[in-house]
Amino acid sequence: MSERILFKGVEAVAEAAIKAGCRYFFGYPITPQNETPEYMSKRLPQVGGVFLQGESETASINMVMGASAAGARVMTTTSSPGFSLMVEGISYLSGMELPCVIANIMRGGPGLGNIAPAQSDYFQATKGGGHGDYRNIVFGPSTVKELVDLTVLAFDLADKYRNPVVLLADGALGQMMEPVVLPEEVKLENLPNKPWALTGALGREKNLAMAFEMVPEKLEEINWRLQKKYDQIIKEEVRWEEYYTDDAEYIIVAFGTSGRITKSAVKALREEKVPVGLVRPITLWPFPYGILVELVPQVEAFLVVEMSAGQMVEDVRLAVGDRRPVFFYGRPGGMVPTPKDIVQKVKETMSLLDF
Amino acid sequence: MSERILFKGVEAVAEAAIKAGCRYFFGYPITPQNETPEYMSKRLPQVGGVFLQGESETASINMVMGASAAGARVMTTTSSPGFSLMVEGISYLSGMELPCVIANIMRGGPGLGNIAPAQSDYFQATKGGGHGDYRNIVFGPSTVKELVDLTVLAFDLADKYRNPVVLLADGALGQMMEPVVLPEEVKLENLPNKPWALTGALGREKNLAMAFEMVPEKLEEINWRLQKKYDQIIKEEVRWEEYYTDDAEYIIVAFGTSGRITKSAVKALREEKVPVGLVRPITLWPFPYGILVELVPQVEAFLVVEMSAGQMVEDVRLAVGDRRPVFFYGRPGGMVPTPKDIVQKVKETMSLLDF
Amino acid sequence: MKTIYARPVVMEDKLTHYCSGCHHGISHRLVAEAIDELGIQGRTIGIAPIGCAVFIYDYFKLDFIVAPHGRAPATATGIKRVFPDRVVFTYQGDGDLASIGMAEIIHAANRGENLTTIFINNANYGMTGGQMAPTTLLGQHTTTSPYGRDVKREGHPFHIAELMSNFKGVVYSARVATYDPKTILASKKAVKKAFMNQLEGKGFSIVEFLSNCPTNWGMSVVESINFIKEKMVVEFPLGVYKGGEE
Amino acid sequence: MKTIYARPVVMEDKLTHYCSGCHHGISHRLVAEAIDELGIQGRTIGIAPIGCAVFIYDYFKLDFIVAPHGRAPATATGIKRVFPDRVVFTYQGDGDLASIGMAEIIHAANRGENLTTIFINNANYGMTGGQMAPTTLLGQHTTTSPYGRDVKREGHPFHIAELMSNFKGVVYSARVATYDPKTILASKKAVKKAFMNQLEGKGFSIVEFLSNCPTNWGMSVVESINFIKEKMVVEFPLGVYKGGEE
Amino acid sequence: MNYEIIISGFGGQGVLAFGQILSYGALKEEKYTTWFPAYGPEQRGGTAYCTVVLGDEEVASPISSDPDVVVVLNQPSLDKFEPWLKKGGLLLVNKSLVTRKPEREDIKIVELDALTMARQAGEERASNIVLLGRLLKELPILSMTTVSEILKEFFSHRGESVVKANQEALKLGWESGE
Amino acid sequence: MNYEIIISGFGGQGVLAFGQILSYGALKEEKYTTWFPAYGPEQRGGTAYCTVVLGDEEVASPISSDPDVVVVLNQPSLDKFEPWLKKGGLLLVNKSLVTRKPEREDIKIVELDALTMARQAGEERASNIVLLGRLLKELPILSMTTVSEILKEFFSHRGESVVKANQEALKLGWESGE
Amino acid sequence: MSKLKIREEYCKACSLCVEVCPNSVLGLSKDINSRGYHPVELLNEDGCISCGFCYIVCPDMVFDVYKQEKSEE
Amino acid sequence: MSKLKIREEYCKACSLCVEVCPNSVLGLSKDINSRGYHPVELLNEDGCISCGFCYIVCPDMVFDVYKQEKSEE
Ligand SMILES: Cc1ncc(C[n+]2csc(CCOP(=O)(O)OP(=O)(O)O)c2C)c(N)n1
Ligand SMILES: Cc1ncc(C[n+]2csc(CCOP(=O)(O)OP(=O)(O)O)c2C)c(N)n1
Ligand code: SF4
Ligand code: SF4
Ligand code: SF4
Ligand code: SF4
Ligand code: SF4
Ligand code: SF4
Ligand SMILES: [Mg+2]
Ligand SMILES: [Mg+2]
Repeated sequence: MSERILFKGVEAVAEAAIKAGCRYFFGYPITPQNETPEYMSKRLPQVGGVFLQGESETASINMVMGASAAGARVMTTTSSPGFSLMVEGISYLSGMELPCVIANIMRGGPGLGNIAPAQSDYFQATKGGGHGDYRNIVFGPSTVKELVDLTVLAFDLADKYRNPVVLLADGALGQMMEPVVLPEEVKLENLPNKPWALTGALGREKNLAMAFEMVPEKLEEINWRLQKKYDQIIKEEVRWEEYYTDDAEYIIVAFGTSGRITKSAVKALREEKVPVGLVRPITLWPFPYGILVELVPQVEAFLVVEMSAGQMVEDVRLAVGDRRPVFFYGRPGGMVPTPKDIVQKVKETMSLLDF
Repeated sequence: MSERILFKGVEAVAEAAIKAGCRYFFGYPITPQNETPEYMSKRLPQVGGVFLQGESETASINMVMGASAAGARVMTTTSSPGFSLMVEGISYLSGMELPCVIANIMRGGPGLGNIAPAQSDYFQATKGGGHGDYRNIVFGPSTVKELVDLTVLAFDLADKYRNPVVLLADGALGQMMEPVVLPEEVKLENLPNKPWALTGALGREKNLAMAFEMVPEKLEEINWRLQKKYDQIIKEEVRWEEYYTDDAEYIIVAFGTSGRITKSAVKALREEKVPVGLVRPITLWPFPYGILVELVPQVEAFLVVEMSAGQMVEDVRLAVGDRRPVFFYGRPGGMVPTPKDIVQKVKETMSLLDF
Repeated sequence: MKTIYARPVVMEDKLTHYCSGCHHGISHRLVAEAIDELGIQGRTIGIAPIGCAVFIYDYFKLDFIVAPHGRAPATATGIKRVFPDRVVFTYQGDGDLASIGMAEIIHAANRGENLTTIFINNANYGMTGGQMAPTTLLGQHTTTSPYGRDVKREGHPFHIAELMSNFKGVVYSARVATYDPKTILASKKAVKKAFMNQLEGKGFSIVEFLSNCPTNWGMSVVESINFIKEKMVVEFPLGVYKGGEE
Repeated sequence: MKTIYARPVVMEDKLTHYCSGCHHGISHRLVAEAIDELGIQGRTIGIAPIGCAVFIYDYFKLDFIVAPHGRAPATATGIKRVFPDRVVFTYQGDGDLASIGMAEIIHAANRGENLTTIFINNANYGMTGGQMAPTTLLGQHTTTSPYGRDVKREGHPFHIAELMSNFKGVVYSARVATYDPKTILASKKAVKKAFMNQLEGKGFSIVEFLSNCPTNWGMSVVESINFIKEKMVVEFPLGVYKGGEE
Repeated sequence: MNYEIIISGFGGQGVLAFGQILSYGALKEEKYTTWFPAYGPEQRGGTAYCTVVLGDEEVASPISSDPDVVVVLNQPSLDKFEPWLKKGGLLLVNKSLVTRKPEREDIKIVELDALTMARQAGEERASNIVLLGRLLKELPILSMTTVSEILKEFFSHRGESVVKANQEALKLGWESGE
Repeated sequence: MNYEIIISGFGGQGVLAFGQILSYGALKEEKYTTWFPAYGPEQRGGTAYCTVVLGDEEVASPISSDPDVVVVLNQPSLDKFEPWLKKGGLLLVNKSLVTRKPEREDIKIVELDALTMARQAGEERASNIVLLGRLLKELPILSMTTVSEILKEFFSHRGESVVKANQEALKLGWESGE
Repeated sequence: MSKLKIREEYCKACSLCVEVCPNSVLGLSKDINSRGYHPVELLNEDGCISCGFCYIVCPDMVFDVYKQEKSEE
Repeated sequence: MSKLKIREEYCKACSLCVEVCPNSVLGLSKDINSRGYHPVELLNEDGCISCGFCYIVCPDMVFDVYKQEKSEE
């Protein structure tokens, strides 16, 4: 086993990317993720890579597009307003089927908002911030360790499916330090072959990267092909963690930072013999509807905890329907719920149900 | 009654805006809505207004922000990729509570896609293309007449709620011509008073327009205030049309162009005594969940028809839950379903159900 | 028989979609001739703009990417940083480069990205039906300047070749035209130079073409050529603004 | 006792959030003095940037809007087009104006929008912790140019005052500094001129301030002032680049 | 009842104008109507077409997959739209640019040498209007007076002689069915 | 068992470093740990604080509303965090910059004139480390050896004398509890 | 073999070549190509001096131009 | 009334005024303001010539500067 190192989230994501073979980074400063580009600006030149600060998030995502089209593993990171500036590019990247990894270290919104941790870009990441029928794989890491692991996986899945992958974390995870074990660095020569890449059409047919088809019949076909890919991803890539769900009669659903905080709440409640459990979606898209559906029979109620005014709760409602009450506890604007807050909310809602 | 005039959708929206007192237009060309800025560039100077072609959609939405902050009725129009470039600004506008009207005349996506009619920006418009917890009122007009009426209403509601309002139409509605009766032109002096506007702090406390609050506790409060406003809008502004729903045992849900096409399908099916009906959401946000819930008991199944790979269908499923099957018929990439297509889909799905 | 002129090898044998008499086709061919003559077909990568030339990928036997409107220089930067030894060029219209893409072109130029940019100034937005461009002449009527471009409302036309020559990262900036054999042959030299600079690792090169758009100008092809000769050249003088020495 | 200097009336009586010795405060005061002296407090509207000066709205008794990062010139345009008789100004940092907002500032300038822009060049991104800006000097170490800005990778520093002077719509473009009483008094004239031009309906005016950022430069206040005097002024010569005559 | 009419031909043959004239006529006669162009890539160079619905019912679908009338001005249009025509519908063919005979037997077919008739009316470009005249003769969708007035408004900016020629073309078309 | 520790003071008093040193120590002792700073607007000028969780269980919540230990280096911190402390928890107070006495009676309170002791150790800025030393004495969360080594790594870039002074401060803090 | 190879199908009848030909040996044909244009034609083979102006100005790459080698004369 | 009004609470002790004062009559106080800074103080009222340099360079608008009117002298 490799060494454990204490790492800040936003630096760990950078080092993990390098371990995954990422050699190109284009991004624009924004709190609370400045340490990622800063780290990359130091490290990439050391490993023969390129760090370039784009003149904006718009430029950065389009630089990512170029590097990805050239076949490289490439990444950008940003925070909420910056992600909004990238959605045109992300729609293009998705349509072009270009792999890349984009981290959004979310902060309070809307607008300039503030720099405190938030989860209010869930809709934007999972339902299409950009235009058109596209989907990105969206991970919701909850610890620095998981952030590292998912970063590596993100690069692999991006290449596998030729699709952008979004790491949807928040300022709390970004700014915290935790011990991690870094993965082995992949050998660049072992990275997937990309026959579609733009390398210069030497001795082969030309390659085109575009999200463009004037003939509706053909663009429809392209869209159905994309949808088929998305269906495959739904089938194969759904990930979640269960915590005390076995005998739970009350399920909390929460991801990322609020997910791990909820764990403490569940532990505390279990100590009081309250039969709660946690489902923590790891992939936010594809969303783990299935496990929630499975749990419905054994469960009296669901509670969704988000650092937002309520977004993922829609997906939980989609899974649960009207078969069980779905409560919501949200803290928008950069507030982080405490385990105590959550415990209280659970008790409150349980009392409504005569638990 | 005023005169009926034959109007192209994308020109009608412009003239309706002028009738509603809009004197400022900032926008960037993009097919299939070029006629709107073109029309405005001709007409606005005639009525003492200002047309300015922004250097981009990004600039345009920020010009809109300025004019709106100054208290003017102001509008921009665009199509899908352009809307993506506006979402940062829209998140700001929403957070600042600045009224404005934004039309997205949707085209095939993702990416550059094509210029044919589509409805695949439903998620983007209704669930937040931008970051943070915000909502815009979203209208889905289906005829040029309705486009005119909703444009006027859009300006009124924007001012009433101090919120951006989105007109979500598609290239088909934009490019078609239909007779309309234009509303009376409002007198500018009768427009709502805006004490919050930036006019120069002469003899009063200064006014600030911003979507910014560093202290999480305060930003949370702002967010809950916004949510309260959204709740009020949900209570007061949901709009939809019902067509043959009274005795329907099978309900099709479709909006905008696919909504009106579905009407023809319903008519045809009714002629064959098939008991179908149509619910056509007019506000896409707030979505008319209520009517669908009400219809569940009388209905065997729902079918959602969209010019996309399936987006509004999620909202229908949210309303219907698992109580009834919700089928989907979609045409992404710029394809327009015909009444015949829809009739066939209805029959197909009915046969599954042993209707 | 000796071949004097033949369709460039790097071009596909295809009918273009351009309107009759549109100069985009000439600029395409000049790019193709440069690629042929420099023998760089197998290592050249193009970035298509959003504009009438969006289909350029269809006419060249080259790898191509269609970048979002205005962002070609950023996309090109991404490719070039991965493959410093490939030849990367953007081909952009005046709406694409000088309006929505202003930040991207200026920053790529200022960074001295080792790229070549072909810039088509046809004083309007061709693809979307003739709206005003940053390069539209004062008084020129377009579909969004129906009363003529007014300096008070829209300012003066942008002079890209001159603007670019301000940046130290730019090694070559020239404005050319293609309205007769002489100007076309001069343009050819400029294009070749712009590619050669890249091969020599010198930095950013740009060639601005004064181009026509008979369709949206509402002119015959001949009238459109006269418009360039009589009006555009006056506002936008031809010449090498940077890097002409040697 | 006669009042020689007093806190400008248009300023709120408030402690600023700026770091000790940061020149942003001086620039603020110069703007305030111009507004006081021109008697335009009741009809002036400000656009705050995203950057350390985002809080500027807190320090002035003026209507203010906080525009998205870099978009202040577009927002200002929107306001000014509604109220041509109000005085509208933007106050922007070098990340805001010269990086992400390059397209907006250039287009506003080229249109000759009748606006005033105060541009704070402190050679880095102050608010986000000292990253490289387009104006960062060659060799300067920042958190995203840890090995020093390299002309090969990042190009030369941007010269905004010079660049702006290229546009016909710009009537005034000057670069000033605030490192001693003399430069401050000269700056004051420049700021006033930039506002007077607007009052006279002349067009776009911009004043570039060479400013310090002791915090992120990792310097004492005195060192930061020496850096401006010894390094920045050499790269960015002070002076009036346009509109200095009369 | 509503009529659903598809008009199709090369860009430049005036198929969009044909449709607009119908819609303006409907407006004048206080009917409901929708004019819907195929504005896609077909526009440049290739085949252009539009759908007009008009009649006394509010228009639901602006497009049709089984129109009552199809007017084709060139060969590709015949190939594309002949199969769409509703049983018993009317197919109006511009023989001048169509090389083959229509194949269906369950429809009414009218073929016209519209180009020759247009020349006869003094305006080469008025083939579309010739066909329009014949359409009015075949089906009572609008009155000749209405359409004649519309032509006047529609072409007035191109001068009186063009208006006259088009009105003549309309008449020739009508009379060809007598 | 895990300890949840909040350290709070002015920016510049080394509260973030205090926490990091704990976390590095935990790492060295192969414990689980999380260091979480309040990185909001408090950073500039105002009060800064961080939460450290460490122990032998995987860390769930990185924040705590009822910490086991609260270390306060200035008055506002005492006001803010005294009420949070878990019943029976440890409140460590830097008397040098705190003007009032803690009020709760259900907790253990340790007050230290950390500034004076830091000066004594030869490094004015080492108040935080003095408090750290005492914390280790009060609770067996980490060994002195571990932390002493961490200090060496942590301050090595500032020279040996700074390291030594901090190690001394640590010791003085520890000894103050003997 | 002719001095000009003419890709008639690509010609859009813009006349640029016709106007520029120094010997006026090009004209537009009465025929129509499949895109509906009257394509260019070489009216007088002998008059063509293989100067290539037509190639140079043609936006549609309709021409290849050949010259009789000395030996062929 | 003093020649200087000093808003001590606003002072951030940057010393810019101290360095620029031609008569060196400004210094930083031993006291601490509520933001933790040693604020500026006028060490010698008489030495102040009301030149205003301190006002001019102060980024925090700490000063107002007054001058004795002739009549007051
Ligand atoms: C983000 C975005 N905005 C707008 C458009 C629509 N659009 C397509 S091409 C174009 C302008 C084309 O003009 P130009 O760049 O001058 O090229 P030309 O056609 O004149 O050669 C525009 C605005 C788009 N595709 N994407
Ligand atoms: C779209 C977007 N991108 C990035 C940021 C983060 N951000 C805030 S201020 C700033 C740069 C500030 O630098 P500058 O404009 O030079 O102002 P200074 O603080 O140096 O005065 C950045 C990148 C943001 N708020 N929004
Ligand atoms: S629209 Fe203009 S620029 Fe585009 S192909 Fe036609 S003539 Fe050329
Ligand atoms: S970070 Fe720099 S620019 Fe910002 S307030 Fe501090 S010194 Fe001034
Ligand atoms: S080669 Fe010269 S002479 Fe011959 S046809 Fe062409 S232009 Fe005319
Ligand atoms: S220049 Fe080319 S396209 Fe034009 S007429 Fe001549 S051959 Fe045809
Ligand atoms: S006014 Fe002049 S002399 Fe008096 S304290 Fe200020 S700088 Fe010194
Ligand atoms: S210049 Fe101002 S802030 Fe600085 S020390 Fe003097 S009074 Fe204080
Ligand atoms: Mg153009
Ligand atoms: Mg700066």
